[in-house]
Amino acid sequence: MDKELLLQVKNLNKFFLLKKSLREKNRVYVKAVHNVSFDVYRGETLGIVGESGCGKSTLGRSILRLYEPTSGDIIFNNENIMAYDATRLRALREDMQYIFQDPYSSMNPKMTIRDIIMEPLDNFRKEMNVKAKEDRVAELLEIVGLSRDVMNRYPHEFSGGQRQRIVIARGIALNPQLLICDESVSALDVSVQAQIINLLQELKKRLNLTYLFISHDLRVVKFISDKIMVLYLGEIMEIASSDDLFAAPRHPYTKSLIGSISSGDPRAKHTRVILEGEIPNPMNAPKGCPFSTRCPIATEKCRVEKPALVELEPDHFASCFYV
Amino acid sequence: MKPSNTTPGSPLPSNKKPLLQVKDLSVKFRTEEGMFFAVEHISFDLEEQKTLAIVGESGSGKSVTSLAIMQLLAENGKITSGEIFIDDEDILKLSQRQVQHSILGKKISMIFQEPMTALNPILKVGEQIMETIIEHQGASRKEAYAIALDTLKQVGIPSPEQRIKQYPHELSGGMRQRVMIAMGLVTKPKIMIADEPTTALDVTIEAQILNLLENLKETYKTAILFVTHDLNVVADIADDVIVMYCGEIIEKGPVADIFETPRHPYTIGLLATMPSLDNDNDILPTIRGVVPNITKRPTGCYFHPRCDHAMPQCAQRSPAVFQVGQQAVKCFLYEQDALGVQDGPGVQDGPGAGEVNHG
Amino acid sequence: MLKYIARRLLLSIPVIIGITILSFIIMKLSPGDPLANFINPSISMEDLEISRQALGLNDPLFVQYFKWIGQVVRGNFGYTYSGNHSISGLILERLPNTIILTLSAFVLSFVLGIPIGVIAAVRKNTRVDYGLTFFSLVGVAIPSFFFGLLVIYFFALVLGLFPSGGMINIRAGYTGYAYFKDVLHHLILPAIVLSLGNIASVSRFTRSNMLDVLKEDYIRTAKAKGLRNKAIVYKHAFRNALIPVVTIFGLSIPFLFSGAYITESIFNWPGMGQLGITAIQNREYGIIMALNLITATLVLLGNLTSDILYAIVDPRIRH
Amino acid sequence: MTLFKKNSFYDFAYKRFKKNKLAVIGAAVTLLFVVMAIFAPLIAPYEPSEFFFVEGQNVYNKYAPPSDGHLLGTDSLGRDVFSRLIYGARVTMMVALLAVSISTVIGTFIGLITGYFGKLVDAIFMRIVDIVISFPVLFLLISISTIMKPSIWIVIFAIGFVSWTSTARLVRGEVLRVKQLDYIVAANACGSSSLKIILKHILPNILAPIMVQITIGTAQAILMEASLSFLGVGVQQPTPSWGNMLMDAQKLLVLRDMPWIWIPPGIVNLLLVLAIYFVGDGLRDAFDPKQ
Repeated sequence: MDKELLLQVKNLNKFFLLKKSLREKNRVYVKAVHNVSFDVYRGETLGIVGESGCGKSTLGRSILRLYEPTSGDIIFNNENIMAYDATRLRALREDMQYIFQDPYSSMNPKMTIRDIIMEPLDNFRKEMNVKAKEDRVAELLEIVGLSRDVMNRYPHEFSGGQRQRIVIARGIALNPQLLICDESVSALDVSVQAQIINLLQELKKRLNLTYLFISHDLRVVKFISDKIMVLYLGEIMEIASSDDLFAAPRHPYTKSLIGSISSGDPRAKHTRVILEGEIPNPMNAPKGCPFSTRCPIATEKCRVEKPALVELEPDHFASCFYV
Repeated sequence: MKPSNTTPGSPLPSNKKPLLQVKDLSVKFRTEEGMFFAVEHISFDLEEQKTLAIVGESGSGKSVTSLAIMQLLAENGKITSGEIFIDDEDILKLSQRQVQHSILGKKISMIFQEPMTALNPILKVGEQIMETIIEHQGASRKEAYAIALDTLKQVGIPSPEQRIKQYPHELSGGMRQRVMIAMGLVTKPKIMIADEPTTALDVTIEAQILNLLENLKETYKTAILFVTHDLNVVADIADDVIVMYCGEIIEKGPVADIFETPRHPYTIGLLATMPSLDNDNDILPTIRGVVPNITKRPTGCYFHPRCDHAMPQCAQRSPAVFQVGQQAVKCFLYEQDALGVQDGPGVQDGPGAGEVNHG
Repeated sequence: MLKYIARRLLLSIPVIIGITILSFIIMKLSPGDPLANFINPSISMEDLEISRQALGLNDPLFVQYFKWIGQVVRGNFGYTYSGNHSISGLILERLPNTIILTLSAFVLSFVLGIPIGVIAAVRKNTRVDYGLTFFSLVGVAIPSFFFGLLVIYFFALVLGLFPSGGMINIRAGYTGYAYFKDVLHHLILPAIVLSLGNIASVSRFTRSNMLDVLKEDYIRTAKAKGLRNKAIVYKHAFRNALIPVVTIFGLSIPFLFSGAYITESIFNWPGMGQLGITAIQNREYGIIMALNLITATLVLLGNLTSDILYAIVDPRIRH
Repeated sequence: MTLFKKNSFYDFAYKRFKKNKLAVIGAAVTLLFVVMAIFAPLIAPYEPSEFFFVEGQNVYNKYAPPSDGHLLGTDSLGRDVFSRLIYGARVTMMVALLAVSISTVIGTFIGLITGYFGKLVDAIFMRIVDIVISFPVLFLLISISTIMKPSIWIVIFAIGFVSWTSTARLVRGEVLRVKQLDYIVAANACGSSSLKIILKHILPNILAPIMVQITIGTAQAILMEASLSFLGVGVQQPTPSWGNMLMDAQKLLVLRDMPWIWIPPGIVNLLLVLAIYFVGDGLRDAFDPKQ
């Protein structure tokens, strides 16, 4: 199978200025996304996993340029969208969509479901008349497993899972190529979470979608992704295919992360690996390897020097001196 | 064993006296559309040094149960029936002052999900720990300070001499939860309720806190009522499990039995929907439909509209509770074969985990 | 903390400048020529022009502004048209009286307003709450001049308990403690009238803050610890509810100065407000502008104090 | 019957409002005053500026106590107090409503712009707000009224231009709160323009607090107008206003012996403002079910 490159992120940086100062050296930045590069092929799901403050949501939003990246290149369909002006950027929204974590706050509570799903159509399908748009909304609702009767109702009349379906309907309204799902199932109950995961899987096949799936939940990411990227304090620790990553994690952080989740089996109690210490405040991120403060195998070198992301095996990258 | 209308006491025959006994507890909530049950006729026991997990999805009444025990229900919530025994004393019969004086913080303490909002932002953490000691043990400030410092050490807070003088916002999420735990343990209560204590935390921190709770349970000889939605956490920490759905206990039993042979179709479905690390299917098993809103619960068994094994009677009346082995199940499927018979929809030949309503 | 104060001070510099510019513009927009009042029919146009030059009235506006500001910084606000009194002298004479009145009202508003709000919140949805809430609403809704007149009518004219106006009994010529007692006797009614609206808003604000705080998670934690109600309400809830109340320390200062205009004129209290009213009647723009500038500055200082206090009581800002 | 689209936010708010007795009474009283203001010529027995004479003499019937002919007596110029009271409602409401319209439009506009675009625009406008609020409202009003010849229009504009700051601060705060919600980012992500986001997503979601602010602002404008008129720099004689009807009460004689001249306008003023506050509180509770 020929793999077609859809998205290429090169050395992406997003720094937030935290303390203003006239002198550059006095300014304090939070490096939310630091030198991140990766490729996504069409039809693939890339899982982005990490703990709070690892920059996974910032990364997702920066790719859409909802946040303006500090530097780097984002090449989408062979075009560098960093060079886009506001108009072209808006046009790009047709091809890239975003689905949020909280289905309760991602819909305008004063709008009906019809208007919510119709909004992208209003923006991009000016040639469609109201009737055609309404038909499209009904079609979308059916695709996500809701009936067209819900059109005139308001978001608060739905449960979390139903809302997430509506949000997904809005997300696929323009037939995007790339869907960025930012913790899209995290706020849902377990039984509903499974429904939505299945829906996403089904849509991916049906509409030939490519996903960036951002989550803190390793199980979910493992289930849904073809390839997984592990972030820590804004930097890539490891990228590998989903199977490789879980079968043979290379980076000590990935190892502890996988070890720290429960087996889900009461007979196998106390098998969790306890990673000591806490995630450093991103404001005072360590100089060398960001994981060096907690890493069981860290040496002096790790504390002063940043390891590069190296390809250990085909398509398996990690950034650690000791792998 | 004869079916009873309410959930029976401990499923485990035991000569230990339960520390906490909840009998036939019901809680109603007033909404704009009227009064509704948030918790209906639930009963359970918590024994010394055991961890009992209450697991359920949102709206299952698991948090309401724990708040009702602490008598911390919101203004629109009310206990409408039932008894709550702590040390053979029905605390619902005590005055508010008596509960404050001799129960809360002394015999039973509680830790919450969001350590950020659960700590008072303008009081130093030391003060917040000390006040409980001073209130319940009549200690002097100096004594209280020493105890607080010691407890902070116990919960693994580095350089407690400095932390004790800090405000909650100066601590990380994990440290704050440790402070909460220290606050709950400082008076050495026999019972601790932990309401989703790790839900707001990162995975690596969650592992630390769960580990800490297990260790402290040994040191302090505390029984824990652990409220959570996360079955993985339950598998790790619980001795016994209560599964709640729509304000009712639908299944109850030792953790190993529940995970190995779940009986209630809801429990079966719930366990099956968890994505597991070694399952590589394309599609997850699911439970169809959604949890009904508190104001729109169906008749009969609350689960029947979502249940693949629903029978006509399920829509008409609420099933009784049947004892199957160590487990108590509130489902008609076990009516005939109550008491230890294995041919219900168990994993072996019934609606096994893998078969639950794909897609 | 020091940095925070410094930042606040820095931010108030443009505001001070803005205040003086606005004051200056209003003064310049005032109708009529400041010299018009002195026009002696015998003075020739040439002489008038010379005095205009002398007074700098022909300079470009910004030059006039800087000259004026130069004077103002030295505390010189010029002279009145009629009688040629020094404006700063007039104001200085009145300023203490206004401060006595507003300060008493300020203290009253918080000493009464905060407890009323706390009691109403703790007794939420009881008769006590409804009564206090209704009282607060009436306090906010009643026109202060009408309330002042009612108070004079009942307490001074009908019951004869208090004097109907003025600050001292001039004829008695009291000194020392008797003087103090006499001022206090005159002060009670106007201070009540001036503070009523403020008591009402402070209590409403305190009540709603208290109610918000009582719903916070940490109150639930305090209850779970088995603390007494008193400790829950005062140690945990009240202290948190008080933090936003500090912000209205500053906001109530302009409110009280505004109110002083009316209260002073109804009660013949010899303060700046009364001076202002007379100035309006006599079109003494110099006085009006000086009053504006002084009060605006006082208000700014009040807001600044209030911000700093806020930072002191709230550890989240302090750090 | 519902006034609003079923299950919409306003439908729920309306239902909650209807349950609040005080708010409903407040709304009814306010409506009564509105009707009184609109139909003043039909209700008032006389013209507001009509002078009455002592029967058979060429002398004004000044300070006449209440009687059948003059329900609330006459004032210092022999005019019917009752009729002036009713026409006064007209003046009061017109001033208040127009002033509030001005302050709401300015305040909302500035609040939206500063809150949404932030940065320099925000910094500049917020300093301007700081400057304006540093002047006690009445001081500013008096200054404005002294510069320009007092008239109803000056009063309206003065109140409007002085009181926009609270609306602007409120709107700015609300915009900042709403702006960070996911549905705003979502609207941006599906290609909606800034104008559309402001008008379709932000404004409808901050309308509730603005409506509460309008109500409270109206009550405050009524009080400001009354104070100005009472001090003689607001609505001028012979136009009746509840504020200037009380001017006479500054005379000890009137205050002590002729309560009919000053108590009724004071009472109606209090009643109307109180009623509007009840409505405002009711709206706030109806819009915010958490309370």
